[in-house]
Amino acid sequence: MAKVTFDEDRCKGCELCVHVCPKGIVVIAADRINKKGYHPATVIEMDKCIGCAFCARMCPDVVIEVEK
Amino acid sequence: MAKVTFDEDRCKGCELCVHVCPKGIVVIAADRINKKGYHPATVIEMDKCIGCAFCARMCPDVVIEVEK
Amino acid sequence: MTEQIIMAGFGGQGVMSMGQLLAYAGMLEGKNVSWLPSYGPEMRGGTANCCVIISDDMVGSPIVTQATAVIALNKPSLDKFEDTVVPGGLLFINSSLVDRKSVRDDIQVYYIPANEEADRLGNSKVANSVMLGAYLARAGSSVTPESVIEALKKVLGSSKQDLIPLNEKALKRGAELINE
Amino acid sequence: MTEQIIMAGFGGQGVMSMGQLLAYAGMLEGKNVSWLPSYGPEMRGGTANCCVIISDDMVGSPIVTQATAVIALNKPSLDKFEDTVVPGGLLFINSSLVDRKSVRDDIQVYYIPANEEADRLGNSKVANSVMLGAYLARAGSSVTPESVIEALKKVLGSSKQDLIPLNEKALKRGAELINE
Amino acid sequence: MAIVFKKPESLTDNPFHYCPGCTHGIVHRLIAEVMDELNIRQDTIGVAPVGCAVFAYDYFNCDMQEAAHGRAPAVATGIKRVHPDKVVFTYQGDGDLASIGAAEIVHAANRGEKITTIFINNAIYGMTGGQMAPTTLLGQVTVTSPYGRQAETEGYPIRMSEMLATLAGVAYIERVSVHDIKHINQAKKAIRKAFEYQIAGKGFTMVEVLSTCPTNWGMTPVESLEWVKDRMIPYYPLGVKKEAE
Amino acid sequence: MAIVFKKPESLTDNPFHYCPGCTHGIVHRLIAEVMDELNIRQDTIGVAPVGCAVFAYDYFNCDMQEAAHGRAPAVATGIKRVHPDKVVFTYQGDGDLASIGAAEIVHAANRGEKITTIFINNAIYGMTGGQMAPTTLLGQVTVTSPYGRQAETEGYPIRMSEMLATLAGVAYIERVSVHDIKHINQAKKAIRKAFEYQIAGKGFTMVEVLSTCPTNWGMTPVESLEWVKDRMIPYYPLGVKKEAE
Amino acid sequence: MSKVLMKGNEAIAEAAIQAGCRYFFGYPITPQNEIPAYMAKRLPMVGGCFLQAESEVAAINMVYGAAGAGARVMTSSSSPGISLKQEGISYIAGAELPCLIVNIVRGGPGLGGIQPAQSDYFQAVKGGGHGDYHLIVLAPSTIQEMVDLVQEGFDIADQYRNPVMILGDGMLGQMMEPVEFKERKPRQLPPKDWATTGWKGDRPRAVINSLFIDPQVLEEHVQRIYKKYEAIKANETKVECYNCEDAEIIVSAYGTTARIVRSVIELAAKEGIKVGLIRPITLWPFPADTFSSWVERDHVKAFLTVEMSMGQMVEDVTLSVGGRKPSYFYGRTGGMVPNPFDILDEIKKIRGGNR
Amino acid sequence: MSKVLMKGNEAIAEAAIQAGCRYFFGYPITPQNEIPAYMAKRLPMVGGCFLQAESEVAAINMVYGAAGAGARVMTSSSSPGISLKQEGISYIAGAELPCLIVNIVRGGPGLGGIQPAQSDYFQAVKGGGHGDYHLIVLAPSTIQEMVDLVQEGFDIADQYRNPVMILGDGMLGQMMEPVEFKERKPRQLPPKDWATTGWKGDRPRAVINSLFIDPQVLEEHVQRIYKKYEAIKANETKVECYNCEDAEIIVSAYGTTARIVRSVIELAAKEGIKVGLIRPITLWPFPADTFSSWVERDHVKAFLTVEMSMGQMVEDVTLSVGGRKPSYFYGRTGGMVPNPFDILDEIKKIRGGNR
Ligand SMILES: Cc1ncc(C[n+]2csc(CCOP(=O)(O)OP(=O)(O)O)c2C)c(N)n1
Ligand SMILES: Cc1ncc(C[n+]2csc(CCOP(=O)(O)OP(=O)(O)O)c2C)c(N)n1
Ligand code: SF4
Ligand code: SF4
Ligand code: SF4
Ligand code: SF4
Ligand code: SF4
Ligand code: SF4
Ligand SMILES: [Mg+2]
Ligand SMILES: [Mg+2]
Repeated sequence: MAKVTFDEDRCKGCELCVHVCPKGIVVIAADRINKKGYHPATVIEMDKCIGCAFCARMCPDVVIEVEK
Repeated sequence: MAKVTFDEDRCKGCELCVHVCPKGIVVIAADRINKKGYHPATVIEMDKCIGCAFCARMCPDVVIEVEK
Repeated sequence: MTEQIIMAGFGGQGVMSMGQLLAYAGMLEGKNVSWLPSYGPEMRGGTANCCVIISDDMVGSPIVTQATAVIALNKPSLDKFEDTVVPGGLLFINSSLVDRKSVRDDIQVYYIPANEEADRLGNSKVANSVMLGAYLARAGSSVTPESVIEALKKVLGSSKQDLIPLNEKALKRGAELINE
Repeated sequence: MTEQIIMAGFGGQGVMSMGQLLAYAGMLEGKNVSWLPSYGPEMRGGTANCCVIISDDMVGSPIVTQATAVIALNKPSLDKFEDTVVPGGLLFINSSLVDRKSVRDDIQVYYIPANEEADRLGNSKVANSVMLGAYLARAGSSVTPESVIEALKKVLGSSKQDLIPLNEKALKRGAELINE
Repeated sequence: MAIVFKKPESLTDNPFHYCPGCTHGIVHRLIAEVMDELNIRQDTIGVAPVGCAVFAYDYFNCDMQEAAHGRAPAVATGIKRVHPDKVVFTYQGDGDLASIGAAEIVHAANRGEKITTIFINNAIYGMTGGQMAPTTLLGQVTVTSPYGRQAETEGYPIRMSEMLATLAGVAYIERVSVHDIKHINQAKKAIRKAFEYQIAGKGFTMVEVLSTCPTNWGMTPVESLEWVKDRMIPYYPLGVKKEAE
Repeated sequence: MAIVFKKPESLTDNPFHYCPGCTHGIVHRLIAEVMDELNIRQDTIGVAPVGCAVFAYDYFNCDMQEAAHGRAPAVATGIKRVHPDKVVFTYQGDGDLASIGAAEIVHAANRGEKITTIFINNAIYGMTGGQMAPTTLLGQVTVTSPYGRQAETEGYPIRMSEMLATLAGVAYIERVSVHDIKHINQAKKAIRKAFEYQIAGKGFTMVEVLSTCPTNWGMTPVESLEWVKDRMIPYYPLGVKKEAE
Repeated sequence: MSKVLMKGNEAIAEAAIQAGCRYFFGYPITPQNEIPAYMAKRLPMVGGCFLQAESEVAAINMVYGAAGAGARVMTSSSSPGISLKQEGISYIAGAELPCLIVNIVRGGPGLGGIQPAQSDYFQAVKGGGHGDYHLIVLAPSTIQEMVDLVQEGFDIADQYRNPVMILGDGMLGQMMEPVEFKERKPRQLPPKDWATTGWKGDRPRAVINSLFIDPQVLEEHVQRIYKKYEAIKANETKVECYNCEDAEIIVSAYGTTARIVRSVIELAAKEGIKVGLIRPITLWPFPADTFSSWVERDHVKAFLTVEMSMGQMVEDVTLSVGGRKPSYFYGRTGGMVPNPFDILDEIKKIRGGNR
Repeated sequence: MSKVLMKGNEAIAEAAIQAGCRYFFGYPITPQNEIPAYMAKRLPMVGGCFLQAESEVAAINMVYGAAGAGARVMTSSSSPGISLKQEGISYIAGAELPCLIVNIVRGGPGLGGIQPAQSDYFQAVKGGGHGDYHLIVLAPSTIQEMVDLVQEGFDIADQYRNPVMILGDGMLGQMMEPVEFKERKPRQLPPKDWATTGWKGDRPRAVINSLFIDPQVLEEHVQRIYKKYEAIKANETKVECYNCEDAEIIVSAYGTTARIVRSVIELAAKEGIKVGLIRPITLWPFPADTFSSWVERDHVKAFLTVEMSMGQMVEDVTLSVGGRKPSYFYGRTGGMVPNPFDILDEIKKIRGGNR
């Protein structure tokens, strides 16, 4: 079991985390805009997360924290 | 037969020509001082000169002309 | 007569080119004009705004501190520039993106759902033209929509001339919304 | 009282250190002093000269344009500085290297065969000290040969203190020549 | 559950001002992670460049100096000579390091100045809006090479790491990339090694990082990663260029 | 009898101001001989440095520009871009080229600027009275390395030719010496080749000449030649460092 | 030709090309990046050469080389970059080479900011480099004038063999206004027979140099240049006086600030205050005589200099006013632009004797 | 301590060391080479660090780094080298770093010559770099004063966090005079808690910086610095008045030239002409008030500024005199040193109304 947390207001919607997640569970939240005006990234189906932290390591804005 | 001519007033008495002459015939004229205040180089026993122009090629001040 | 306009929005909403177009059109009508971008730090992103002056006289300061009109394409722009409209001046609000009303009661305020109108016209990029059309339609602008189209023809590269009819429609739609 | 001295010669004749020594000695005697080299282009060789001022008052300009004394160790120096001696001033000529007489008749001129005397003392390098000795011996210098020796002791590194007796002799010899 | 990844202590809380997807941010984080791991934050003095990373002084949670454009190695030299026991690093772009600051980096390297330079090669001037850098690839279109960079008139993209590796004072130089996780991990190792070599007093150390500039390359962030892999790495081969024993 | 050696036409009649035995003069003559032989005097524009050779504009019998210290390659670039059909050369000392002018020479070389640089490496600052140059040997005593140059604090003597040879724009770099007749002849060949390569438009060309400074080395001119042979050449190996086909 | 709407920076570049400038050496810096960008696009089309130098130092020395080789050449930068060019500028002045240097000033000191400023006045006018020399400094206040002065600037540079600087600011560089590229009457210029073009023996050998090791020779050289400066003062001083007749307060301002002062004059007129403007167009030579001619007029009560700096040109104004009337200063700095109403307040304070 | 005979350049170096300076970064240039030479010898002996930088640009940025790191640090150069340092100097001023910069001026512009000159006054005093800032500029006229001002200079720099410049010339650098290194009472100086020394959390994180991207913040920063300048003006202005009581003509000169004017005063006295000297010791802040205090005296008929330049400080003198008395200039340049007799002639001309 693993969990990722997004500090959403830091996110710039660059999609690098989306690109790099081996499980394909990171998506851009088309439904909301953060303080900076970006659609933030988020995880769907958190239970599929393996806690590899690829998303976090790839994120240029240190948005993501990973627990396992 | 060969001949070397010194433009004496350009000479700075550095002795590089003396050092390099294979015949050992270039010497510093201890008896005179040129316009610049140096004892100039000169050739003794010009007949021994082989016109190799080593002296001229070594001279940093383009003092020497060589004929052969 | 001097029009002093501030246009503001997010980067990418086309406020800069809208301003340039207006200035260009003003020039084509023989007016003195100036366009001044607010250039930020040497990085991208954020908000953008420009000042346009259209005048019969020589343009002094190109900075607009007391605007005869403000065109706000998003909420931060409204917040920032609402106060600069002179009493009796005009305020154009893109109601598609701005959810509040103006607090001023000494000016004329127009709410234009520019994004929705642009989407309806088939291209969300022309929201700026809808706003511009509205501005031009309000009483007394010395610039006509025809000059704007003329300016657009000159500004757009030959490859992009096909965008003109769309923009023409957008300008017209903006004007209609004002007069509705 | 102010002594304004120019010392000049070829590079290598020790005019610079002669001047420094004199200034140092003046300082030891509690005078105001200055030493100014003429520094040429950033290359070696050529002529060298320095100005020394020894005064009871504060030293103004360190440049000597009207010399109370000129010490010329070679001919170019004589040619260059002969004119700068004030009327009634002193001119010391190293007659070993200068083959002409002074053309001035309003000053006191001393001819000192400094190189020959130095050679006689066993070291051609002390020609400058011979000249300095002559200068000091002329009436009225505020600096004594003893102060010069004192200065020399301070200036020379401890390894070179053995040079002092020789310089002492040279100074004395210079003085003798003046008084001969 | 334990935390397996979080923001390093050596970064402040200030959000980065970089464009979306710009890998400057990744490199910042890697440096901070290394500072955390080596426990040197309190002994580290960083030097920010002029370039997109100019505000680095707001991000690294240690004492910082902001240098004039290109002069970070000289500034770092001044700091290091005063505090030889401190860890001093510079963070510089390719315009900063390879163009205007070429003399300073060559001489810091040649002196074997005991500093670490993190060199961000993104083949462009990011901050000023996309002008040609000395590292811009041949044919690459930029604001000041609108017809694509031509070798004939503008010369070849410069390989700084290879050039500096010829200098005797250099203890360690490696070129890395951050276009995928594997390379990010490798980049971090290189940065760590550079700091370790500095601390060991071995000499000048530098890590060249191939980095993206989606904004001025006119690509999406993801496309930019591809471009690093497909276009930059072939010209700028990764790996250790010099390593002192 | 025929004249087998005389002053080349490409030198003016002005006597050199160099110190006795300084080999700057030999290199001047070699350049002038090459200009004569290639018959390019009327097409040549030279750039003098700041250094002992600052007055080179008085000696070379062609159009000349005197550059700011270290900037000769930039000045030459300006000239060459205006007159691409002319032959442009710079003459620079090691302080000028390797220290203050490091960025300019790196970038002229990297751009493949079609100029020829004659680089006089005498391991010292001659003109200013004998300060340490980047090329000063380890242990060498100078005015600003009074205890001998130390690698630890001042770095290693820099091998510019080797460093620049890594750059793609370089067509030809050779290091030569003028400490004896054989090497003088070789030096001339190298200078000639450099000019020829420039004329052929191949790219940047440079000849590094190991040269003497008897005055600041504190040696006689003849001793200085020995020092070049015994001390400099072992550290600065002669030969071609790069040659484009 | 008809009018076009252009950014100031682009207008500078186009004007230079139309003036025959074919060489540009520069290094990127905000807020003047449109100049090199434009040049990079356009110069190759007209057979010219754009080169991005490795630094500002290299750029100014490339300019030296190209100018010495006889070309019409320019460079542009902004404040920190211009500081780096000071040695090169002094060399160019010393070697008497013509060229155009553009400074689109931003706030300083140090890295400062990127908003418009006028705090490089001293550097431009008094000599930021070493030694006795002057740049001819032109300060346009509209894009049209920018174009005209760029073209004029090249001619002045060539006529007197002296570097010319265009001192603008970020606002002038970034704003757009209509401009017309008029047919120009070029000046009758002396031939560049001193340039290094290859020596065929048909003229003296060309030597571009600023070294004169004999101080007497150097002094003569400098004095000769200063004689030239007298001619420049006599022939090239440019100034605009606006609304000065009857003005009670004369405001002095240049460039962007002068535009703002024009707005102030209107505001003041509405309140019945008569304000005039002396706008130096050449900052060096400074139009001191113009000030002298107004200073004795009874209706003029005081002078106020307005700058985007902590007070630089005000020294030249005060020198010109020569103590005959009071001389005041109002400025904003760091990229802040003076507000017309604040300037008006200053004027009122002066009138009210509160300053 | 007793007196020693020392070259000006060496005295500067020794004075710096005695003032606790332990870091020197510089690049060779005539006529100041004795300074780095001395430092290279002595600094290692006292646990300091001498480093010959690769260039003046690198040197000034090393100074920035070392000063930011909390050290007492200096650099020295001569005119062209100081021009290269202008960007760095502006950064140092902007980041408010204390350091000592020595300029042993030579003739310019360009490569110029190597003889003494005072033609870098504008550069030093008005700001050769970009932006609003000032150096504190000290102008010694004897070797003793050089020593005293070097030591004072370091203290002033530290007290106000501002770069200090010693403006000398080739003659002061090369000449020898007796000097005494006195026991000094060091000032009470604020702690350097802003320096980058490694952040242990016991103080705010140290950030050395001159970038303030928000123009409002930059303006506040500059205004705060200018407030500091007011304190410097009030506390640190130094000037010497000599023979001014009853003087008919007051000559103003600094440094070497002031010494020459002292000789002139004696010559003049012999001819019954009363000449005074105002010698600014701080060129910035300029002792304007001192001029004001003499200008209204009836016995003072005119002011004459003498410089080794084409006329630079004279502008500040004229500004201070404020039109209340005539202000004249006499100068030599390019390395030529004014002759006392020529200056006396100028004075006579002024008295005779021939100027
Ligand atoms: C002396 C000077 N010249 C130019 C500039 C303008 N400038 C700011 S950043 C920069 C280049 C940035 O490119 P790079 O170093 O590659 O960093 P990046 O933004 O790509 O990370 C330039 C030229 C400046 N600030 N100072
Ligand atoms: C900007 C600048 N810095 C420093 C100097 C002083 N300077 C003149 S020549 C020189 C170095 C000369 O050394 P090098 O280039 O090796 O030539 P060399 O005299 O040995 O032939 C220096 C530092 C200067 N003229 N200009
Ligand atoms: S930790 Fe791994 S699996 Fe989980 S969201 Fe991130 S990248 Fe996907
Ligand atoms: S990588 Fe980071 S910034 Fe980019 S979308 Fe994902 S969380 Fe947001
Ligand atoms: S080599 Fe030349 S200068 Fe030297 S002694 Fe011989 S002739 Fe004279
Ligand atoms: S030509 Fe040869 S042999 Fe004759 S003097 Fe010269 S070196 Fe000697
Ligand atoms: S401009 Fe380029 S390098 Fe700079 S922050 Fe944006 S993407 Fe990154
Ligand atoms: S100082 Fe050295 S390099 Fe210069 S001329 Fe003399 S010997 Fe040659
Ligand atoms: Mg970059
Ligand atoms: Mg050398």
